[in-house]
Amino acid sequence: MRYSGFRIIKEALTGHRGWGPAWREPEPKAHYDIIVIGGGGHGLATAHYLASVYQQKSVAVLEKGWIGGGNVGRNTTIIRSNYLLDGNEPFYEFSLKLWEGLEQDLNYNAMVSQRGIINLIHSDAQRDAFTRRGNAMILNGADAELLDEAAVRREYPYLNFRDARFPIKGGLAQRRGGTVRHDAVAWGFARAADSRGVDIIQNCEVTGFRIQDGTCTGVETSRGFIGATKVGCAVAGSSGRLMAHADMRLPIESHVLQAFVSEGLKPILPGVITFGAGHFYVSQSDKGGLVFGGDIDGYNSYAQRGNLPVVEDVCEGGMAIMPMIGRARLLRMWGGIMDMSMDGSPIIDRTHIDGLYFNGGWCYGGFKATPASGYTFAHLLATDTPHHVATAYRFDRFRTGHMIDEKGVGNQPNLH
Amino acid sequence: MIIHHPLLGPRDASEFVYLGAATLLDRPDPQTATPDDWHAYAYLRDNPAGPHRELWFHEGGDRSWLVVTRDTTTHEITDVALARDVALERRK
Amino acid sequence: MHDLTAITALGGAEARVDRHGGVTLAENSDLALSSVAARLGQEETCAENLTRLLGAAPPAPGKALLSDPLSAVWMGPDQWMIGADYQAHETLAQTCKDVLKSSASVTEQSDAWVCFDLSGAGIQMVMELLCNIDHRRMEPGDATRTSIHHLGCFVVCGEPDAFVRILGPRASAGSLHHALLTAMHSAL
Amino acid sequence: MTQINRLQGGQINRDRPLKFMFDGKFYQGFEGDTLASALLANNVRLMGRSFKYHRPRGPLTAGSEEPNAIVELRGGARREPNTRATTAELYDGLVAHSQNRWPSLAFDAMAINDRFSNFLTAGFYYKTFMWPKAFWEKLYEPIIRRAAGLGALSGREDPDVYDKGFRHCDLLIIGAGPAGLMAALTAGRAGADVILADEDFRMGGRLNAETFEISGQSGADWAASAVAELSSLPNVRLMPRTTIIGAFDHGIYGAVERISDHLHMPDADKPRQILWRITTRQTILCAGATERPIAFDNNDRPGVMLASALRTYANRFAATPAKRIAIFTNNDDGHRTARDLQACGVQIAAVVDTRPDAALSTDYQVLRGAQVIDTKGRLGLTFAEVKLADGSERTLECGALGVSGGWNPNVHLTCHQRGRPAWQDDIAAFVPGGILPMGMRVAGAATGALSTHQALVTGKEAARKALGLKGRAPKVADAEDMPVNMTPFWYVKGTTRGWLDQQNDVTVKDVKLSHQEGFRSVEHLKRYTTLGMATDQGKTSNMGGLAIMAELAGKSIPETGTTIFRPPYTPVPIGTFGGRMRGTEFHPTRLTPSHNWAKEQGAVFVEVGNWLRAQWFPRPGETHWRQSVDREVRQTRASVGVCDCTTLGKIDVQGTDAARFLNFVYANGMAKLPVGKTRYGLMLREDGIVMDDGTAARLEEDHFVVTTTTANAGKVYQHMEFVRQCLMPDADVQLISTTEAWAQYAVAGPNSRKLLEKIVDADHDISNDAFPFMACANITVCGGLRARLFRISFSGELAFEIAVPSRYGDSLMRKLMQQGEEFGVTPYGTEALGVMRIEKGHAAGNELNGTTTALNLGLGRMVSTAKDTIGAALSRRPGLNEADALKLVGLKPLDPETKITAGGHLMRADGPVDAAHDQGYVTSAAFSPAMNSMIGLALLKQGDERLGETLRLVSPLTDLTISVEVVSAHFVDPKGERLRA
Repeated sequence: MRYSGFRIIKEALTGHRGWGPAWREPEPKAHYDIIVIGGGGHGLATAHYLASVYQQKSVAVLEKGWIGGGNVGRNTTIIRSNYLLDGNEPFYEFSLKLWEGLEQDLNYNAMVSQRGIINLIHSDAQRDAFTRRGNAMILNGADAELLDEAAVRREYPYLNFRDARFPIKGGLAQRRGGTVRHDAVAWGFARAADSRGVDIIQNCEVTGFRIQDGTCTGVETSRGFIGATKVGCAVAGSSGRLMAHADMRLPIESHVLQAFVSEGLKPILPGVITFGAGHFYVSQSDKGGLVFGGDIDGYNSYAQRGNLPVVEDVCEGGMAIMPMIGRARLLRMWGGIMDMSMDGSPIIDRTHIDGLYFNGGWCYGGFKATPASGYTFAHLLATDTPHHVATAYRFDRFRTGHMIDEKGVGNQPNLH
Repeated sequence: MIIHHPLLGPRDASEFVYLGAATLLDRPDPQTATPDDWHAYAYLRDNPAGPHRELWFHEGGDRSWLVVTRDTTTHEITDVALARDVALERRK
Repeated sequence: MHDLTAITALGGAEARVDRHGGVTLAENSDLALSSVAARLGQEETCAENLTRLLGAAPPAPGKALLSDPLSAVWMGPDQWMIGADYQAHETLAQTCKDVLKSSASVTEQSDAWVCFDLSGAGIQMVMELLCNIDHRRMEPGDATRTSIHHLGCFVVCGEPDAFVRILGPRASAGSLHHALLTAMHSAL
Repeated sequence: MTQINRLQGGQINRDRPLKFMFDGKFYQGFEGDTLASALLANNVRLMGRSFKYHRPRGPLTAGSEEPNAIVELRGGARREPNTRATTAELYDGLVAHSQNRWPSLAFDAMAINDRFSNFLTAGFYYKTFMWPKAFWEKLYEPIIRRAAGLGALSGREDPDVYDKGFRHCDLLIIGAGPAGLMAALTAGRAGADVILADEDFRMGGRLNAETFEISGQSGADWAASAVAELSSLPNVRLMPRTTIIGAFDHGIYGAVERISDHLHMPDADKPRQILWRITTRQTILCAGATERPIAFDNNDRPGVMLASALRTYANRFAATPAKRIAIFTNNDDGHRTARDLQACGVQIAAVVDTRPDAALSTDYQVLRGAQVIDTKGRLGLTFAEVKLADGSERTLECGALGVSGGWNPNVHLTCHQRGRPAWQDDIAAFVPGGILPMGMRVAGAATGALSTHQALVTGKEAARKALGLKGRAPKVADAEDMPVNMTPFWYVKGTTRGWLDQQNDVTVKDVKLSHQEGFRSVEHLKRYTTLGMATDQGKTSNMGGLAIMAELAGKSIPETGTTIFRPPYTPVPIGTFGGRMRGTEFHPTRLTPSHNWAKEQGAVFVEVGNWLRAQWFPRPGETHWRQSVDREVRQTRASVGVCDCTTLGKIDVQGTDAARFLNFVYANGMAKLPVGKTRYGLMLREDGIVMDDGTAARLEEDHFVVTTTTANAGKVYQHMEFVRQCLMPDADVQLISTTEAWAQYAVAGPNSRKLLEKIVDADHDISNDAFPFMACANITVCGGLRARLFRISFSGELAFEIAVPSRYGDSLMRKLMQQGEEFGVTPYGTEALGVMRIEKGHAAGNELNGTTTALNLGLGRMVSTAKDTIGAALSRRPGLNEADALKLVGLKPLDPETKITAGGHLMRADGPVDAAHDQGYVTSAAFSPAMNSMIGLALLKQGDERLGETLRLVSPLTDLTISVEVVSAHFVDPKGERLRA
């Protein structure tokens, strides 16, 4: 069923009886050409592009709980492509372009809102680094703009220009960056994939892989064995747990990232602001809540909850850079499990087991990558060759020394 | 969180800095190590959902490195030892 | 005698004193400090030598030895901070070396720290706004290193709710002083 | 206006009348009132508008679970949006405004949404606003955003301050109702170290709101005497106005104490609120229970309230929303409200009881087996439509309707560590279950035991268990022990616009649609309909939605599940979490020993990490920073300059294995460094990337002093401790930082030796022969002061670094300036320092960016292959040693006037300009007085083989394209003759 304004009016006048389920609740079949494990943003996007772009007819998504219940439903909704390194920037710019056409592609309003993002600059060295990055963005076909202090002040007069410990000296802006209604991304991809025949199977937990002489032939699940020609894993924070079933150790640690939302407020923040001398970034949702976050707690965790020191650290950053939010109340805090990789960049690659493919290591940058991650993973699953914007995301880059380390902090995941 | 320091008793975790898995104590022997050994040491992790032996540095305290055994699903801490003692133990 | 003049950690010629609500915050610029770390395998000799130097056994973990002329605070495993009156012991480190010889590594620390003495009833209410230690349970001679407004400090209890000594990083003396004074005005 | 709805009695202080203003109108209340109770007493029921449909709303509750009566409190920079009128303590001069309405609360133009509610169902916005594409940002979204949101921020800096604090106790008791008070008395009398916290400004919980007695005393009086006894115990700390917001790991609780919210403004130097981090061994949760409403058409009109709230307003605040009130209940508790109100002189229109077998009353009419099916009244309730057991309908005239759907235990904190609550059938509610947070017990109504007697008993028992008290327990005072007689009743069949989440306007119809469209898990329901996402966090709405979803799915409520409870229990100002760490106090400031002196010179300072360093020293007549910096560079290279480099990290390394240790930590050899010599040291991370560089000076056989860059001091010290304790546990090495112990100054320039000879005591020969390049020594200066001297050079000139105890640093700087006058000595700041190191081709922060290898920096040969060092093995990976690896080079613009931009990218002179053809990037750039031209350092593919090549430097970001020549990075004195002079 197509969604549209006219449809809403029609339904409104007929008691909304016509709305059907956004997706079916099918029973798992005995065998699929491709099984995607993980009903989060990346898994559902992968299924959508497998069905729509790569014409795959036999695809299933297996989700241990409810779709969209993982990080796609617990993030700070920011999209951007302001990356520095060759291995990353083309991929994220591809993703941003997919965002720009996503709603029409999905016939689902995910509220993609290009309200702009500004990374604040507080030192000359930071300006040099952001200049290099901004140039890399432009040279890769993205947009970037260097702002001086006055320009930042014009757009955000209530930032702390008065007595900041680390004065604002400018910012690197990406106008095409912005925010998206995160839950709607999962639902939109799910509905679109389902409409093309993808089986989305919820409450179906993968408990093992069936591997016969080096080839993966299917998965054991809480709902029985399901055969597959190819199996793609896109389970973010659960990557370590899942791949252990295939006796794989990954260059990944799972960490908790907390995020926060304030009570609903009348519009005051037009875009996304990132503090350059502390852990704080913030935007305002269409409902009016200030959505903000900072840094991971810093220790391995699967608990989906964090602790006070980081809450305080993030709010200290907020008060330091934007002291007008002091009387806004923090309404909810939650934690997501981040698959922090060893160089801060993701992996989209085949494994050493035939028929088994992996997508993970998104750290806390996974949401903005959702469409491109799905698209390129679908490409890999369908063609067995890496998509040209994702060629660097190999497993063996740590062995060969081709790390993609945006932050330059080395093989310590909690620093990325 | 609260970490029970072997010498100082219960201390708030915010006094500590986290490094990672305690396997970082097992640096390969440069005489015999293969590139695979170095790759595994520096880059591969068990990342278990459950008990995890990990390194914490008491930066805001006595500057001891500790090996903490903590459940990554409940955050419950079941054992804490001075990393130096653990490292010496392994040499035996 | 050299012709350079010293300034205090807060940058004054004289140590600063502030009073509020019955509590006194005094910068103590007359403290000589020296760290002593036992050499590997020399732990016992070092402890013996320190006992001679201090006139008592060196303090256990989490403890301080409040004695004259030399005092001591436990810093880490087999490591202590020795303190004394600066005027009388400007070369405290040398004194320690002479006694400890090859049994320990000695490092002058006098000017690595700023020292603040908080005294008067009510300091517990001040301290609970500053750091995460249970001041109500601190006894004379309890010493712990903790963080005050992101600054790693030693907190030594002289007398419960009457006297506490705080050692903080010298370069941040101003920030630490501001934090202590603000807490005094807030709590009292 | 007079308080026409003010009743007799109550716990308000009639001797303290308070004047306040709501929406520009003055009213009077009393000390002990909340804003809501005072407004009700003044016959004001309309206090707000709902989020989506802008429906008129009055208070539903009398507590922190309030969804409707939220206002903008105070004004100016202190404006507090979304403040619950039901918990806002009244103070003299209080000013509040209604919010989310235009032009006025009584007439809100946006109420038009209500007319179109049929189109604005759950999730409608996901289905439209997609065409044309560009219209979303330009048209639809701005309209939606303007309509959304509730209150408005002032947009001005919060003028109040906030504190953070830390408390410790044996037993934390959360909630000071009958259970909490009993637990506190039991533990307090036993001498335990107890903290009793309650969110209310008056301890006692429901005891203040009920009329029943405890051993002959009124509940309120019993509570007051209990509080009196507790405050007399030195081992008990009472924390009223304190909300426990979250249960965190290992017995740590977040608590927010409202110090000044009940005052016109905070007293001088006093905080508005304090965030306490309470660490406790044991906890007893006595959070009580929250009554839940029943959904029926138009159950959201001002005047429709929870029955228990009506009781609270009447008994505690002596206020009532109306003089004639009806009750709608599915349990006996509803009748208690009727009795209490009647006793206060309020007329009871009728008690509508859904239970056919409900007990009748002689005092008021009971309509058994009946249901309220609709209400009337534009801005406030006037009539309730009742469907009687026989199917006939009847209209009740009433100004308020008390609704009682049963009680939900407040299990929130038991679930903050993701424990799941358990279902209890007899009260049809979730009770604490699963694994509770470490050391937590639950007592009172929070357990599902809803009588006062049970509260006292469980409170006492929980305390005894927590403290392991033995022996016979004292008997608790006698109190009511009424059983809970309730028959679950969630919503009136056939209702569509029966509200569940009143603030977010989620109705029964929305839950049905959610189910119809396949959003059936609790998480989907919540996210699709926004049920429970409002500022009240669904305290009164989640259960209803859950029950309806369960019914639709044909499952039981526990099967359907429960949403996860997350902190904070009630919303917390962001400023409270920020505490004092804002403005200039956000991070501590580190000052160098010469700071005061530099300030006197009018130096311009710059943040370097937490340090403040002199950036340059303007002289009279200099109008541009470049003039100052160029002068400082020229003067230093021509004669002598002094720079405070105390900020460089200094680590004292001692022990018989110190040399072996450093030989392992540094990539280059340190073992054979002779005593009295200094050596440049390159430190790698284990992954083979450069971590830091610095110098190591060997003062004695077993004593080194190493320096680190300013930025990496902490990181390197930590890394060295890791190596010492974890990788070399059997080595005899001791480490300690001496960064701040020594004031260290670089004295650079051809006349630096001459200047120092006037400072260094005569018995120390610092001639070139006696004290050559890279020498170091312990010396004395100025007549006997212990000092350290290093002959090292960052500037490329003949240079020394001299260190004295920090307290003498200020004095030494003044001395150097005074003694240097004859040479025209100049102080120089970080800019000149940077210029000279770029002229010299020294890598610094911009080059050591965490991705560069020794090879990249032209230091490949320093990585010893003869020994095992940190990072050596992994630095040999092919990816880090490719033929076209980046190499550090110098750049000169063909036209010396043009500017070089750090961060610019390098392209072939003739090739295309895009990422695919990127040749490298400019790391640092400066104007070089020595070259009289802009110069730069760059990392360039195969750079070492491309000297003399002309490249294009492009910086589209700053709109710059110039031609540059690749040159050696050593612009000045490439042979290094000066520094050896």
